[in-house]
Amino acid sequence: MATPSKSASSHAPKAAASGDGSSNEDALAHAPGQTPAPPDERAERVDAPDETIEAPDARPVAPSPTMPDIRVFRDSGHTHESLGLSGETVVAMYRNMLLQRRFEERAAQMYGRQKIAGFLHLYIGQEAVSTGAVWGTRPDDPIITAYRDHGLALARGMSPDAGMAELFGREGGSSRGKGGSMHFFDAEHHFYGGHGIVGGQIPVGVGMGFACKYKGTGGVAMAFFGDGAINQGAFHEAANLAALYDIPVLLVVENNAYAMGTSVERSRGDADLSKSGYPYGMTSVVVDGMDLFEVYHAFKTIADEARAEGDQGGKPFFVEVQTYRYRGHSMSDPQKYRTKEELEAKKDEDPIVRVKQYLVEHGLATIEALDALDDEVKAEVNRAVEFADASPEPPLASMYEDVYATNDVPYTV
Amino acid sequence: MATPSKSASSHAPKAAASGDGSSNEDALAHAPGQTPAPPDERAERVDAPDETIEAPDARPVAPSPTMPDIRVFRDSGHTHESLGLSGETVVAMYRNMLLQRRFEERAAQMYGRQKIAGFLHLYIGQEAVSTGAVWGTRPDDPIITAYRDHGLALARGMSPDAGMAELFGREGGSSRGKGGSMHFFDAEHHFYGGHGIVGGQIPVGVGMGFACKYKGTGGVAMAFFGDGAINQGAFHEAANLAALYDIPVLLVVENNAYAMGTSVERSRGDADLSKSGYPYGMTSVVVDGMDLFEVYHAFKTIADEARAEGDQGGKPFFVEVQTYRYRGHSMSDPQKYRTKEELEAKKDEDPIVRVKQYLVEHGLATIEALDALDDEVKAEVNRAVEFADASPEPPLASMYEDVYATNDVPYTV
Amino acid sequence: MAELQFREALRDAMTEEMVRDENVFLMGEEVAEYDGAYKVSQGMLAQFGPKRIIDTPISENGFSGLGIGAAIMGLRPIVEFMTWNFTFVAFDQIVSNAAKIRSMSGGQLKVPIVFRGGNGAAGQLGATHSNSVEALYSNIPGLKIVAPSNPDDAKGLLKAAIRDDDPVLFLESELMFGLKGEVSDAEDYVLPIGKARIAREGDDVTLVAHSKMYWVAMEAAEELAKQGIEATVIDPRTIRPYDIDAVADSVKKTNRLVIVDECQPFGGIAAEVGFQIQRACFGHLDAPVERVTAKDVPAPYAKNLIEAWMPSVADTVAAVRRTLYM
Amino acid sequence: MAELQFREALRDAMTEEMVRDENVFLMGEEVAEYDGAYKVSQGMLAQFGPKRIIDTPISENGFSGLGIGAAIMGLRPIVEFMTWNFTFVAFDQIVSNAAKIRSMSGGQLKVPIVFRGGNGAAGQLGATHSNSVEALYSNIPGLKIVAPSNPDDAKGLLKAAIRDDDPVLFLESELMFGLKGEVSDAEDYVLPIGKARIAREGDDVTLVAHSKMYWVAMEAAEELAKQGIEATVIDPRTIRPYDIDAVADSVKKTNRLVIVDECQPFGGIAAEVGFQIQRACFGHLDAPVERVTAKDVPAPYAKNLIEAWMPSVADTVAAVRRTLYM
Ligand SMILES: Cc1ncc(C[n+]2csc(CCOP(=O)(O)OP(=O)(O)O)c2C)c(N)n1
Ligand SMILES: Cc1ncc(C[n+]2csc(CCOP(=O)(O)OP(=O)(O)O)c2C)c(N)n1
Ligand SMILES: [Mg+2]
Ligand SMILES: [Mg+2]
Repeated sequence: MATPSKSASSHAPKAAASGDGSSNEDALAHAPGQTPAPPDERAERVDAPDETIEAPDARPVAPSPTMPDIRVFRDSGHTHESLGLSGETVVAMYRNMLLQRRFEERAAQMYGRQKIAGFLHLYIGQEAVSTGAVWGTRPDDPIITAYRDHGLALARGMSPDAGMAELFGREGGSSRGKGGSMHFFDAEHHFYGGHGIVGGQIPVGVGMGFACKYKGTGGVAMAFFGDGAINQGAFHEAANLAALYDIPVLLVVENNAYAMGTSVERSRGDADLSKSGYPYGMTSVVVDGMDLFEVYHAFKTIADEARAEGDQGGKPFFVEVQTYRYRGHSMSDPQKYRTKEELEAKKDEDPIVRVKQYLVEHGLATIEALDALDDEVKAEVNRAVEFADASPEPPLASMYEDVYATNDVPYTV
Repeated sequence: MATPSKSASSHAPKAAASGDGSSNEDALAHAPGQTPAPPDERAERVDAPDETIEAPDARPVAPSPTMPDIRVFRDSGHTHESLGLSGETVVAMYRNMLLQRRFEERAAQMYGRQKIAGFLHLYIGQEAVSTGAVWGTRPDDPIITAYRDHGLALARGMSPDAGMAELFGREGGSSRGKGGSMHFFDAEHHFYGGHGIVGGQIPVGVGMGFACKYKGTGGVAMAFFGDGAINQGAFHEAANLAALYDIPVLLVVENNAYAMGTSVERSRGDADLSKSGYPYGMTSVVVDGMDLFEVYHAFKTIADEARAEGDQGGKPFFVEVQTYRYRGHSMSDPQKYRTKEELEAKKDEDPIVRVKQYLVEHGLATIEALDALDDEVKAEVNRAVEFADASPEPPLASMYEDVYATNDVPYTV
Repeated sequence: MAELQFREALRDAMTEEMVRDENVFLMGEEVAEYDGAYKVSQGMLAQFGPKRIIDTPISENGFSGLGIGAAIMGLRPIVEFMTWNFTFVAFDQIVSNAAKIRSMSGGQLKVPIVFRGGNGAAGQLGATHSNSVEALYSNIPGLKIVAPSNPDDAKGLLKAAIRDDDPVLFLESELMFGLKGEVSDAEDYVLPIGKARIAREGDDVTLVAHSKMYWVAMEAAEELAKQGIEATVIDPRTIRPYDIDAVADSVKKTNRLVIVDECQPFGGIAAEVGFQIQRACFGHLDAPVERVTAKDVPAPYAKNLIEAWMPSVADTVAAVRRTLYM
Repeated sequence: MAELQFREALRDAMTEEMVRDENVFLMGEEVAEYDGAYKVSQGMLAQFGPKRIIDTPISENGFSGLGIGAAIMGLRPIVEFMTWNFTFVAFDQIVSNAAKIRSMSGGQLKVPIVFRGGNGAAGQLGATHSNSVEALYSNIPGLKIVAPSNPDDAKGLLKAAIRDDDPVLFLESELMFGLKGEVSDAEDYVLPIGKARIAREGDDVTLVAHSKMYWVAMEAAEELAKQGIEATVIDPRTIRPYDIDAVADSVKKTNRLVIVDECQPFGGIAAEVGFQIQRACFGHLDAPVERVTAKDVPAPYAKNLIEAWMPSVADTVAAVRRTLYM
C-alpha cells in the first residue's frame, strides 16, 4: 500500500484500538494463561520465567538471489605428478578398480549359475567414483551408500572372500549371510552399508558426520546415493540438517543418468542436480565421475575443507558425480530405456580403460605388467568364489543371533 | 585426465579388450538372461520386445548456474484503482479480515472459559494472507492448509456458526465436532482442511492441482504451509512432482518467522526461504504478507499464470509470504523466543489497521461506518458463539459414522 | 474361464476399470515406459497414454499424497508401490491422511484410492525387502485391506477396490505375479470386499491363511489328509474388514484353529484372529488356537535361513497336530 | 524417596546419564531454547549447553536418521519426538534402519539410541494426534519398547534404556507428565527392561494394562473391590520384550484375564497378550480373555465422543463382569 504502515495506528487511533495489539491484549486477558487448563494442555503450562531470551532478529529475510556456489572438477588435465600421486599409487588405484570390475563380472556369472539370489545391482562403470573417493579421503572417514554397494565396499578394503561369501549367503560372508548383496557392511573398514531403502541412508550418513564432529575426530562422513534417491524427502531433511549444524559430511549423488528405467530428465522438475545444494546454502560440486583423477582431486579437496576442528566448524558439501552404469539396473533389466548407441558411447569412456591407458602412456606400467595384474586380480576373485563355495551355510540357530546386542533372543513365538 | 577418453580404446586395444564393453558382453554372456531365473526375479523376466524406445539424451547435464527466478511483490504502492478493485470490494475484504480477527479473539476467550479444548492455533496477524489469496483467486480453486486454519476457512466462506460449533465440539460444527480447531473442512467452499501433521498437506494439495489439470477445470490449487513445514521431506517431494508434471498449484509458505519457538534462522541452513523453488526449476515469489493489496496482486497474477489450458500446460509457483503471528503458537506459549519490542514493531504493521487506514484516507469509508461494521462483525461472532453453545453434543452413535463411505461400521470390537 | 497369470488378472481389472471410468488412472515407479517393474501394467501406457499411466520419481510420500488429493477431488487413483516395503516412507500419508480425512471432515470428503503392490518376503531379498505390512496397516481404522491368493479373486477384488469409495490397500506378491489360475470371464466380474472363501472342507481342524500363505495352508491340508486329518481351509481374502464369522462358524464345527500368517508374530493378523476366535468360540475350542508365522527376527538373506524363517508346510502340519494333541 | 512429577523423573534420568556419559545427548524439536514443548528438558540447555541439548527443525525423518548414524558411531542419542504421532514421517528410519541394521550387518554394528515422547490420546486433539503407536512398532523385531505408568518406573527404565545397546522406543504421555509419584533416590536407580510389576493382588481376575491405562485398570480394581471382586493388576512396563510369564502365572491363579489397552483393537497389544495367554493358559481359563481398547474408529474431537472412544473404568468393570458371567 501507499501508506507507510507505521502511520496507521497514529492516524487512526480508534482503528488501532479496534484492530491492533492493544485489543489483542484485551482478548488475551481472558486467555487460559489465567484459567485452570484443560488436561491436554496442562503439560505446557508449567510457569516459565518471564524474562525473554535474546531472540534472533525475526524480520523476514529479503530475497537476495545470490549466484549458486558451484565448483566443477572436469577436464583439469591432471597428471599423477600434479596431484602428488606416485606411479605405485596410481597402479594400486587401478588394481582396486579392476578388482571391483572382476568381482562383479564373476558375481553376475555366479548369479546366472544360481549361486547368488535376490537382487544383484552391479556397479560396473562407476569404479572411478568409489576408488577416487576412497583414495581422496582417510581410511576412517565413514562411508555409507545404497544397495549398489559392492564397489565402495571393495574400495574400502572389504575382502573379496567375505563379499563373495555374503553374496552366496554363507557363514563366511561379511554379514554372516544375513545381508546379501544390498546390505554389505564392513565396520572394520568404516563402511556402514549397504542400504536397501532408496534414500534411507542419507540422514544416517549425516549422523555419522555429526558424530565425527561431536567426538572431534576430524573425520568427514560420505553419504552416497543415486540420482533417483535425491527425490526422497530424506535427502531434503538430511541436507538441511547438515547445513544447519555445519556437519562435516559429503552428500554425494552418483548421477548415473538413470533410476532403474527412469532418466534424470523424467524424474526432476529440473534435471540439473547441481542446483540441489542451493536452498540450504550449501556449496555444490560437480565431478566427472568417469575420470579417476578428477574424482580423487575433488574428494581430497573438499573433504579437507569439510572437516571440523575438534568439535567446532565443519562444512557439508553437495557433490554431484556424473557417472554411468554399464549394466542393467539389476540382473533382469531389458534396458529399453536407453539406446545401444548411448551405451556404447559411454563405454568409450570406461574409467578403467582410461587409467590403464594413462599408466601405459606415462610409462608407469607396461601393458604386459597390467595384464599380469589383471590375471592376479582374476585369480584373487576366483579364490573368493572358491572360498564362498566352500563356506558353510549359516547354522539355523544363527537366525536368532545379531538381532539384539543384549537379550538376544526371539521375543515372540 | 589429459588423454581424451575416446582415444583410450584405440590406443590400447588389449586394455580395451580387458576393460571395456566387449568384455562386459563376454561376462554378460553368462548372465541370468539366458538361465532359469530364481523365483524372486522371475517376475521381471517376462520377455520384453527387443526394439529400444526413443530414450532421452542421458548425458549428465552440465551445471548451468542460472540466476534464480524470483519475483517480489512489496512496496508497489498499489491503490484499489490500480488493482481494479471497487471501494465496496475493499470494504468487503476488510470485513472478511475483521471477521477472522474477531472470531479468533472470541475463540481465545471461549478457550479460557473451557468451551474449547485441545490445541487452538490463532491466525491473528496473518489475515491479509488469507483474504488476499482468496480474493485473488477463484472461489472454486481448491485450498488446503495446516492446523492454523480458521483464517483461511472463514476467508473462503465457512460460516462462523459452523466454525465456532466445531471448536465447541458440537453437532452443528463444520465436521460435526469430529475435527476440532486443527481439522476444519468445508467442501462446499473448496476448503480441504485443516491438517494436523506438519507438511502432510503439501503433497495432497499438489494432488488437488493435479486433478484440476486432469479434469481440465482451469483451477489452480493452493497448498499453504508454515516456515517450519518447509523442513519436512513432504515439501521436497511435492515440489518436485509439481514441477515435473507442470501442475497448477501454488506452494505457499506463510513465513511468520517462527515454528513454535524456533525462528527460521535456527531451522534452516539458509534462512532465505525464497531459494526453495530453485532446484525444481520453479519460479519463486516473495510477497509482503502484511499488505493486503500486495497479497491480492501476487495471487491474482501468478494464479492466472499457473492455470492449465484444459489438461495441457500449467505451472507451479513457490510462494513465500512474509507475515507474522501476533499470538503465541498455541494457547500456552510463554513466547520467550521473541522480544516484546519485536512483537510491538510488528503490531505497528497490523494488516487490518492498515486497510482501515487506507479506506478512511481514500474516502472509501468513514471511521464511523467502519466501527459500525466492526460492531456488526462482533455481533455476527456473538451469534456464532450462541449458536455453538446451543448446538447439541454429537450423538455417541455418530462416532461410528463418517469413517467409511461404504460399510460404515466399526470393524473390530 | 480363461487361464491367466496373477499379473494379467490385475492388469485386466485395471484396464476394464480405466475403460469404464475415465477418472481412474495408474501412477507409480516404472509403471509406464518400463511397462512395470513386475510387468503388471505391461501395455497399459500404449493403450491409455501418459496422461493416465504415469511414471513417478522415487517419492512415495509425495505421490501417495498426490493420489489422496486427486481422490478427494473426485479422481480414482491407483497408486502402485514397487513393493509395500517402500510405503514406510509414505506411512504418514496413508495413516494420517488417507485413513482419517473422511472422519475428520465429518463425512464431507471421501478418499477413493487404491494403493497396490507386492507385499511380504519374495525370496532372498534381506530384511528391508521382506515386510508383511498388513500387521501394521490393519490396525488403522479408515483403511480397507484386501489380500487375494489367486488370479480370480485378484481380478474381482481389484475391480471392487477401484470402485470402492474408501481407501483400499491391495496386497499382492512378487512371488505370485506369475501364478496361473482360472479367471471368470463374466462380463463385469466384481467380488465383494469382506467375504471369506471356504476353499476346502474338513471336520478335524480349521486352517486360515491369506495371500501366499493360503498355498502353504492348502499344501499342509493335503499332507494332513495323507495322515488322516481333514482340514477346512479358509481364505479370508480381505483383512479389513475381516470375515471373522466365516472362521467362527467353521471353528464351531472343527473345534480347532491354526492360522498361517507371514506377518511377524507380535500383534500380527494371526494374533487378532486368534484373539477374536478364543472369545467367540471359547466353549467350542478343544485346543488352544495355534499360529504359524514368520520368525520374530528380521528376515535373513541366506537361502537356508529365509526358508526356515518363513511359515512352512511342516510348521503348519506340526501346529495342527498340536491342536490334536498328537 | 522424593515426590516427583513424571517429567521431572524423566529429566533426572536423562541428566544423570548425561553427567555419567558424555556420549549421551538430547535432540528434538524445542528441547533446548524452549525448554521442551512439555518442559521435560527444562533447564537442560543451561546445564549441558547447545552441543548436547539440540533443537531441531521439524524433520523427524532426518533427525531420527541422524541419531541412528550417530549411535552407530558410538554416541548415545536420546531423540525426543514432540509426540509419537509425528513418527509416522520417520517410520522408515525406525523400522528399516534402527531395527534392522544390526541384523543385516551380521552383528557388526549396534544402534544404542532412545526415541522418546508422548504417546496415545491426550484429550481433545483429534484423529491425527491420538495414536497409540505400540500397536505398530511392537510388531518389529530389532526394537525394544518401554511404556512406564509412573515416575519411579519412568526414571529407572529411562536410565536403563539410555544404557541399553539396542534401539529403545520409550513411550510417555502428555497427560501423565504432570503426574506425581514417589521416586527412588537410590544412588544409581536402574530397572530391568522386560520385567512386569504386580501392582495389586487379587484372586478373582487378572487385569493387565500399561502406561495411562494402568490407572484405568487400578481404578476399575477399586470399583470391583466394592463389588466384592478382587483383581490382580499387572503393569507390564515393557511391551517388547513382553513379560508374558508374569501374566500367565497370574492367570493360572485367577483363571480370568482382561487387558486394558489404548491401542486400536485390530492387532493391538491386547490381541497379542490375549492370544499368547489362551495358548499358554488354555486349561486354566474359566472365561474368554476380554479386552478393553480404544474404539475402532479415528479419534474424534468432541469431548463426549473422545471420552466414549477411550477405554474407561466402566468398560473395564463390565468386561471383568463378563469374565465372571455376571
Ligand atoms: C523407498 C524406495 N522406493 C523404491 C525402491 C525400489 N528401487 C530400488 S533401486 C531403485 C532405483 C534407484 O535409482 P538411483 O537412486 O538412481 O540409484 P542407482 O540404482 O542408479 O544406483 C528403485 C526405485 C526402493 N528400494 N526404495
Ligand atoms: C510432523 C509433525 N511434527 C511436529 C508437529 C508439532 N508441531 C505442531 S505445529 C509445529 C510448528 C509448525 O510451525 P510452522 O510450520 O512455521 O507453522 P506455524 O505454526 O508458524 O503456522 C510443530 C512442531 C506436528 N504437528 N507434525
Ligand atoms: Mg541412478
Ligand atoms: Mg511459522
